[in-house]
Amino acid sequence: MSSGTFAAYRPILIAIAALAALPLAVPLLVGAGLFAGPNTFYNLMIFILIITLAAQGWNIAGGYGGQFSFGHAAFFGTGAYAQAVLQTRYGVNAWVALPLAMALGGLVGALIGLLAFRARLRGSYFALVTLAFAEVFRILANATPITGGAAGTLVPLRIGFGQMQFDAPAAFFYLALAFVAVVLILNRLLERSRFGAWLVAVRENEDAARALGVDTLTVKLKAITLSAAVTAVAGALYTQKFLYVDANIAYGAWISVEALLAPIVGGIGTVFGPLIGAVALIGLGEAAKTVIHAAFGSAVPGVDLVVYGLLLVVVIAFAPRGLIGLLRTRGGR
Amino acid sequence: MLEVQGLTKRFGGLVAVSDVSLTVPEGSITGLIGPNGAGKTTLFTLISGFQTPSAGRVLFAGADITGRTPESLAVLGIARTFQIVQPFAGLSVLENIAVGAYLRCPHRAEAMAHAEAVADRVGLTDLGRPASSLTVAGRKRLELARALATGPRLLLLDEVLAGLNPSEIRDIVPVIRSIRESGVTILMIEHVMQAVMSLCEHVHVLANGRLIGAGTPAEVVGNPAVVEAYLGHGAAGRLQKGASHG
Amino acid sequence: MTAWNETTRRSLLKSGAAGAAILSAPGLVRAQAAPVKLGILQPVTGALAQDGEYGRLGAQLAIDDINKSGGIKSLGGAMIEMVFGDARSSPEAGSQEVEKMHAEGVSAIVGGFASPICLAASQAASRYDIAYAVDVGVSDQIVSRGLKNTFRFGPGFGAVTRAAIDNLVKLNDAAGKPARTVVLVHEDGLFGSGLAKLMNDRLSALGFQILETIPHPTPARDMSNVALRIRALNPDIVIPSSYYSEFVLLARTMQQQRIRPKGIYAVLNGAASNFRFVREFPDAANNVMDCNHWADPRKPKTAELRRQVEATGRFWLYNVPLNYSSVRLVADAIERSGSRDRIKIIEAMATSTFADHIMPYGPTKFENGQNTAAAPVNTQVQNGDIKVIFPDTFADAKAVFPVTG
Amino acid sequence: MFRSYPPQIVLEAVLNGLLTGAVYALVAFGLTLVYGVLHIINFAHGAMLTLAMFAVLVAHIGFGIDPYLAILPLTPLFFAFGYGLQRFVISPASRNDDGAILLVTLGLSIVLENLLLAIFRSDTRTLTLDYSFSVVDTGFALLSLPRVIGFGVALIVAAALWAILALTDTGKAIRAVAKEKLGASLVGIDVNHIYAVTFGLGAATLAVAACLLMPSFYVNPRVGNAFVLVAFTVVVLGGMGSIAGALVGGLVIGVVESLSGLYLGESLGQIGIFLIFILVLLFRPTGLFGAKA
Repeated sequence: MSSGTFAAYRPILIAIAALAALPLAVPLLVGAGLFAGPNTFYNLMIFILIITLAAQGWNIAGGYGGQFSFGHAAFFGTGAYAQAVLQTRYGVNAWVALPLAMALGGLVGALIGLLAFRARLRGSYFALVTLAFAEVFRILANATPITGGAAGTLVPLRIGFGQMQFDAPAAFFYLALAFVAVVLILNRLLERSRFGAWLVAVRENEDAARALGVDTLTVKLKAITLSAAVTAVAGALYTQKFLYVDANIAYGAWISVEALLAPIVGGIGTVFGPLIGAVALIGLGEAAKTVIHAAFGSAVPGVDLVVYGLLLVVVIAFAPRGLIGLLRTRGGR
Repeated sequence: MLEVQGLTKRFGGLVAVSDVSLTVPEGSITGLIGPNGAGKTTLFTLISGFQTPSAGRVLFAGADITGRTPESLAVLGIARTFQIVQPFAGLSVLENIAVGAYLRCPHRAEAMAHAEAVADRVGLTDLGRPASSLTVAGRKRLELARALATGPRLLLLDEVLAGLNPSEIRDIVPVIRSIRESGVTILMIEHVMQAVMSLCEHVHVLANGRLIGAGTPAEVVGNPAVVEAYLGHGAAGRLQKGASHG
Repeated sequence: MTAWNETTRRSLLKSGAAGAAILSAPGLVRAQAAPVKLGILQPVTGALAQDGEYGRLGAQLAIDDINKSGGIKSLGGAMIEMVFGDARSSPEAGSQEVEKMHAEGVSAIVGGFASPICLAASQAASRYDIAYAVDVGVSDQIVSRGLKNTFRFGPGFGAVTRAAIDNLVKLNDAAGKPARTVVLVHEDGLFGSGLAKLMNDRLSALGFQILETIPHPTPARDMSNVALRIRALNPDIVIPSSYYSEFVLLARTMQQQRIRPKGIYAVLNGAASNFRFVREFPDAANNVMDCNHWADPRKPKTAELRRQVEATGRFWLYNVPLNYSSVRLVADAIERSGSRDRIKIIEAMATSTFADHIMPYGPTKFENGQNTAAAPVNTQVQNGDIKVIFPDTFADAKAVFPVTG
Repeated sequence: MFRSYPPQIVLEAVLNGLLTGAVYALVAFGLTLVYGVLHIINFAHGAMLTLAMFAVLVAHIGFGIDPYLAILPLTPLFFAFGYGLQRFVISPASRNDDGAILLVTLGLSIVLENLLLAIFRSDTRTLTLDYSFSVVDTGFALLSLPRVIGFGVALIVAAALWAILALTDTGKAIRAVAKEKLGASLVGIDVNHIYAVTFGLGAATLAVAACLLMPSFYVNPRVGNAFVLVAFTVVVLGGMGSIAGALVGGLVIGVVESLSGLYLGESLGQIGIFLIFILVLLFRPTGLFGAKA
């Protein structure tokens, strides 16, 4: 049994090790012309990892639990604003602010979950109510003084480990990777736990789950809380990376879309789905931009995004169970 | 074990279950039969907590459980199967059963071991395949296995034999009997009379939401009111005539 | 990290053998000088695509002009090569483009347009000591962070608001104080809200009565109710600060509802300084005033540039002269530093007294990255043209105020 | 905080709300129809509206066709476009799987928006027509003529959609598929065809909406986004799948937005819409006109 346990985590450990070793390959990647320079690589990877984390959060409630949210911006934004406001207004250290941001995000998740799940909202109805909450947050954040209103909140640039601001981009890469790695392992733990089994049962069939003794309300609430907390960490990391948030960044629809897009493209309800999806989507967007730019110049705007959109449709058409499904099918042959 | 007292359920003006009282003795296999639309499944949903009755009470092991949620009833030891099987289609057979097993075994290793044991008991093999790939008979067994994995004291079976061919029925009847022998009380809705005759000690007959007869299977089959409920007014008389001629 | 930087630098040098030769031996013949790479960052897709497009146009025109007149002479006539980056209307895409520009070896970066993009991009550029010239980005946070590499050529909204208020008072005094009551209409984002707050504080102190402050979202689907409230309040002056589309809706509705205040005095408004608006809504646009970025009408280059822009079927927007001038400012710094070295360019920027731009500022003077010489002007739509009415030094027309009839 | 307004202002605000609400309803018809039948949220709805508005622009500038006359060619054109899109792109690419449809429509919206950006560039354009500034003088209020026409046509479109659904064989098939896809396919209805027809109807209503909007609104490659969220609200309020619900929902939302804008300010007033949205979802998720789930 214990060898079985290790086997379950082996791919994750390998993936984490591979990601951690990626910087070693940077000269090759740059040499091959895939990246203009090492920091281009790091900057892109950091953004991919932040989106991965937001998507991993979404995947807990949406992928494993089947509770499709269109409003994970509500959690991302709470994390991002908490990280910024706690530092600038209350003088909290960045490392202390991060767990607080996570907790606040989780709290918001629990509250929205409580309202939505008690009202027995499912499917599109749940999706739309989360979307509406995110919009309300966006409008409020744009108008309230504590968030800096429309001017947003700027975190002062003070490079130093104590401020969670690093001179070397690789440091932030490893910080973001550490969070992604923890959630990868957490997801596998979840898959192999009672809570995880019940969560999936809720996704598959709520009535059948209830008949088997699953307290579906509690399970869903726990899931959305955990989901929100993870996505809030992504928001907090965004703040630390860009040192500025405003209402459209924090609570904008863009992040809700990214958070759900990555797992669906990668493989919904799987450990690696969000990571694979985020790498593919953002990588694809960057690649389209670079290739189109190199081939046709940048005189006509939007062509790269047209290509990106078409590729997205093609990926869906040929990878019904997400890219991870595609990998598995190919591997099986 | 289970006692239903004056249970009534109205949907708007329609009375689906009307003043039904019955008892299921501990350790028995009790049958619930009746024509389609008689309210059998509604009665099950009331007992298992999926709907709250308009009137009446449900007692389990002497305690009033009326209006309690299905999940809390499962914890108390009441498990049910669904007439229309509801497998977790995205999961493997073993994972399906494990969901039930987790109720009493919080840890994965125990739950998996328990699930495998239950699968073995109901005769399910090849546990790694997706539940969606099972045949009808396989799905019925899975439904049964999942419920059984929750470690129930009372099992509510809603037409587990429907849709099976005679040889499949022959295979599954001993399984149900062995479940009872392990100490689980069973209340089953069933249309396959041959199985009811061989399994049940006691049978209740429901028609138009009302209890119209009860007794041993043999007594019930001989009850003209029951025959009429199934075959229409006057059928009992015609049948008897036919019997005397034949 | 240093190892990687070293590698990049080396591979960059290798990538152009001619470039390497020039670097090691400056002063070779002009034709062989390697180009100076200049990063142009604009959001040409997404919500801000319109502004980004015009910003890029201005930068392109400046680069063409510089190259036509012999490039950077102190670098052996090196041409300027545009390294364009689409900021996709988001800060993270903006900073990613800065990383790419760094890897491509740009000497400086111009642009950003929106404040959030400018904030993120200039910060990313600061890691590599790349001079970053903000083209528009009016948030005063941009120049309050102590970043040595960040310069803003145009005025921030603090300066714009001050000028707008001063000029309004002058305008009103000159006309015999016909106006006393004001309604503020503003978009609820960074610039509109910031302006409204400052306006509210100062205008009251100057004896104006603010009847109401009406924020609206962008995009707004309907401005009828705003018009309705203006009609009910019947102010002497309406001060709108909105993006293009919303002001078009408002102006159109006001015309329909026959709301004619003594003046529409826009501040940093997207439409009142846009010839598309003037052409498509000549009646609604007529006599609308705007306190905004605007090119100096008396410089011959302004008219020439405007003709060039209009010849391509585009309209004359402030993004064009601002970017044109910002690029020329950076080119001047490179010229004076005589170097591609980023630090030297930053130093040259900081001490810049550049006057050969087409904005109505006079020579630049940077304090903490802000060009203290920068100021907005007041324009007014007069009979199908946009004229400068304030300050007098740059004016090419007299103000029509109060508007009658 | 609350300011009191003379009754006339309030009345005018209500009228404005009704006129705007009619446009919301027009945009929401397609969304609610597609939701009701395919049970999916069409993310490309906003981009399709933008496309239709550019089509009106091209018809006017390129061919001199008045926006109102453009209804005649554009409605069938967009029906065909919507039909083809669903039949030959969305359905095959998504295999009618919910999650996949979401992504495919999202992908299409990115393609459409940026295609329009590449072709027409980012400028905001408006049409100036003889009647753009015409008003209907009701005696107590001046109402914009194009908006009044929009209101009337919205009612006609609602009636036409209702008639199509209630009276024609195709309409009956659509309703059958909406209720029970499997059952409908068993009785010989070509479900894929019905899906495509529904999508086509949705696109056709967008074409009408675009023709009515252009005389009083503007167009740029992102303009459709302004209407999508509010159209969702209308659909939820009216009950997903209900045409009458979308009409009433649109008008209600229009009036609520108008009044909350009047009293809370246009910015914060937007919260009014979303709060209603949330409250409806929490307490009556089937909407005003939705059948009980």
